[in-house]
Amino acid sequence: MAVMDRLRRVAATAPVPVSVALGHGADAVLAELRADARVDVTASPRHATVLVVAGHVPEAAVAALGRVHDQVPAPRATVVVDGDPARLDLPAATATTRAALVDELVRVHAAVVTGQRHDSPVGPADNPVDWQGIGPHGQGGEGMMGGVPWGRPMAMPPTAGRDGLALDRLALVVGPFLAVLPPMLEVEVGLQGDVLEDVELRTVPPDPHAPTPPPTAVDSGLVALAELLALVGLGALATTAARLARTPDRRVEDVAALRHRLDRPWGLRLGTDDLGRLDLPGVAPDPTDRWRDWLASAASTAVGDTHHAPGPVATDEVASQLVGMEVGHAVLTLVTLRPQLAASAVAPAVSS
Amino acid sequence: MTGELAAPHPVLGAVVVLGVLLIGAAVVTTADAVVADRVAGRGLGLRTSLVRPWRRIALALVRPQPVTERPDWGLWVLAPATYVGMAALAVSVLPLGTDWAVADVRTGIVVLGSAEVLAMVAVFLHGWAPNSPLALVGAYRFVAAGLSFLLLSMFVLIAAALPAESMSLGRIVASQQEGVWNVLRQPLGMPLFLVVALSVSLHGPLDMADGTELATGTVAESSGPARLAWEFGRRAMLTAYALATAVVFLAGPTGPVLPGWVWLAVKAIAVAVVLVWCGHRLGRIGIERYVRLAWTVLLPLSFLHLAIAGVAALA
Amino acid sequence: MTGLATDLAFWTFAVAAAWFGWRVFRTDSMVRATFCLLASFLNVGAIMVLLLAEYLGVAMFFMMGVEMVVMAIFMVAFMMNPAGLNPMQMVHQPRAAVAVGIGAATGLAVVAAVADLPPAALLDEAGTIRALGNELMGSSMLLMEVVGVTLVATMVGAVVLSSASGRYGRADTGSVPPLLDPDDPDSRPDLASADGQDDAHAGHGGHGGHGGHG
Amino acid sequence: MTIVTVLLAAAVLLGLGTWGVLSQQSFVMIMMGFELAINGIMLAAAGVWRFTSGGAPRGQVLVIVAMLVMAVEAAIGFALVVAVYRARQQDTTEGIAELSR
Repeated sequence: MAVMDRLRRVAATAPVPVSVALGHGADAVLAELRADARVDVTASPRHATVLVVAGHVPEAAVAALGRVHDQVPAPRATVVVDGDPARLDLPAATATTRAALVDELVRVHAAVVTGQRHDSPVGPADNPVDWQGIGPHGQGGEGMMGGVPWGRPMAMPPTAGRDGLALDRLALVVGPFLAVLPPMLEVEVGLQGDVLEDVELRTVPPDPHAPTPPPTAVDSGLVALAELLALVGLGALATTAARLARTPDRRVEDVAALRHRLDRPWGLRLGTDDLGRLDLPGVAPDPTDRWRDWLASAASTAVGDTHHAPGPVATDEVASQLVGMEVGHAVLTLVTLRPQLAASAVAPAVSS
Repeated sequence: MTGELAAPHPVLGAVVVLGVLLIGAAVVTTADAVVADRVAGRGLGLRTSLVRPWRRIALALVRPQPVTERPDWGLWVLAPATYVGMAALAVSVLPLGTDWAVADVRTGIVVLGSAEVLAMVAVFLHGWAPNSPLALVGAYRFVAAGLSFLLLSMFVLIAAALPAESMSLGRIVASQQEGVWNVLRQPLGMPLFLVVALSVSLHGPLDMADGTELATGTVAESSGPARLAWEFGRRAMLTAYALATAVVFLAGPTGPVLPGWVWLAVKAIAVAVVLVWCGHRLGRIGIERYVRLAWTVLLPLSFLHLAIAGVAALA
Repeated sequence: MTGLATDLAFWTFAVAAAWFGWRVFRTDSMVRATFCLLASFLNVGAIMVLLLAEYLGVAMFFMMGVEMVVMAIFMVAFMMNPAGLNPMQMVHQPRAAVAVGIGAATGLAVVAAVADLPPAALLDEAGTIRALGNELMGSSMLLMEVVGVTLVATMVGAVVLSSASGRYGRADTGSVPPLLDPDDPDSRPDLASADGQDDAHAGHGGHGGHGGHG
Repeated sequence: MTIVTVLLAAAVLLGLGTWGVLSQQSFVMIMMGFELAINGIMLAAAGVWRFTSGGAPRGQVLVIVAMLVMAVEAAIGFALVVAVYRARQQDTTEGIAELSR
């Protein structure tokens, strides 16, 4: 198998595809990873070799973290940034610091690819939900309905009032670690094809007495912008935004140059102009205005003005406005609320 | 059964088509990496930009394919194969040199349209097979997009066939050699066809099925060689449609001094680079806006385009 | 193509068309059933190309591809077992159906075998498409006009049949009747809630768990 | 490939379609049976055109009309299924068998 060995050696030098599981206050790590050319941040854990856990992960989210861990195809490895792997039930994970993160990732990736490292799954190896053999056909449910293997619901016809043109309602719970969503956000939706029928949003609050994250020079608005750019398929420009976000003394000209590239009808606005307006207190109704605000605030901090952190939003009000949106639109809308949702996760807003 | 252009032996023809797709995919991948690194302003240097995609391919080859819960394995394997096959079908009817095509069939543009339709089937199956919600959403989405851009593509191709008085792509090239290139004779055609090219090959900003906001949609559950096969299919499809654009609108292998296939390659690469560059500078358009735009703006434009071409052909 | 190669190709396509046609009714997955039917159509299209009815064969790929994709979406919408994950029994009178099917096939096959069809080979093998075009736009023009009108009537009929009654929706999204008094937001006529759509989703809250992308 | 073999293949497809139409309960599956039968008819028409017409294009026009029938059948069929479904919440023939009001 000399060919495979050779391939493995080349593969070990590839940019490290990492899946990022973000806890609270992990913007600095995310910006670091997006900005570094040695790392590819993936949108699906299936595409990664290494899982990076960053920020404060509350106790309530540890089980979900385990599921994401097992979705990274084996052989895999996990790197925990500034945290304790044992507390996260990931005993095999490597602990490291933010400064040493990327070097560590390159090392761990090479070890995984060359077969020297393989973290075993933390979840049950077999289907944890007992469904096989139950029901008239052994399909796990009543009538023609099947069971819920792995706890994942199947598409269900409504009990009454079914319209021939309606697809079966598909219930879906994602988060709190879905890479394309703001961190620590859990979304429960009923899908009608690709349109949201009903939405429930939950943030996972930090544990009491959780350590306060150290202040960083990273601009969370620009990190959010990088995420938004990655989601509309502008990964290269996302790198630029992330690099700008982690630069300690940003020059206002750089921010203006980035804005010049994005704020045109055929730039980022092609993706955000039509997302649908929101009616929320303290939030710009127009989706494009929201990322313009991030750039404006980055520009003002660059010239030394003080930066006003955005206030929290009421998640149930956001949820009610997402109903009827297409899935992709809803995801992009949530990402345009990233700073507000991060604030809500720490200190939830009371709905008016 | 075939038109006027010479055809190589079928085995040689298959080798040629496969070679064109492989080289094309390599060119698209390279262009993509170079453009991405330039747009990102990483200052990596050209050499690093050129090497990185090959390392990613090596990585994909050594990674495993995860097992989802009760997938439709048959369709999951069939989908990328069909998608690549349709790219091959499209390439095989295009004239690749001044006097030869792998299969210059008389129904060339209908074959091109059929390849598009069956590519839509392949994308739907690729989203359906893994039995995973986000992949399925990508599949549904692509059907909505596909039904919108298929008509567009047919009208544009029929308009190109009118001055040639033939559905054969060889004749379409010949009609441009005698007259004006279609890009000038039918100015609306090429922009509309580029929309189709981006849509059917799942490239940004019209990448409807594999969008990042769906955690990469139909490819979200694939890893390793399966994912590599799908990504190869996308680039092969972009190659096929860049070649088709060059043939239908830029007179394909026509050009002075150099051999025909060189001219075709130059034109197709130029088209591919423009498409790749668009993907890195334009944000992905939302599906609802895309469908609205396709039915209310682009489709009427293509009607108009066809009507003008028809009147011009009669005149 | 030589005669042998054509024969071989014909038999391959014919057997494949029949096999996929049989699979349509033997699979539990709606999507598989639909695309088996598509595969059957594609094989018949390929036979048509062999028969030198190239335009029809290739048009078959094109039209049936679109039709089957739409059909697949409908299948998923209508069938209770969308993914075909569970065993189903969805046939009735199976024996009689098999008998009638075999009877029909045998009868037609016998007719085909014994009928004395006068052979008359194609006069102009290269000109079939041009001849078809001239026919469609010439002496069969009236027929094509009828086809066009029929299709328009079909579109109208299908929309009328499938849209929910009423001028303002429910068809089935949030279209609402206009305000009786443009200045008074309370003057909207009250549409009786037509069915139990609103409480249709009760009872699904219990399916907790986390999606494939926890 | 002769007229007899083509018609034989067409007969098999038509038989399969008939079997599907008669044996399936679901409207959508019944429509698929019809489509399979029409598939056989188109094949037969193309074969007869090829081997016995001497190239008269009328034979091909018949196939185009068959395609039209198929499109109309699919569109109206689905519309009927939607209408019945909305009224009865049924998508199988058994479901509406006893309902005649």
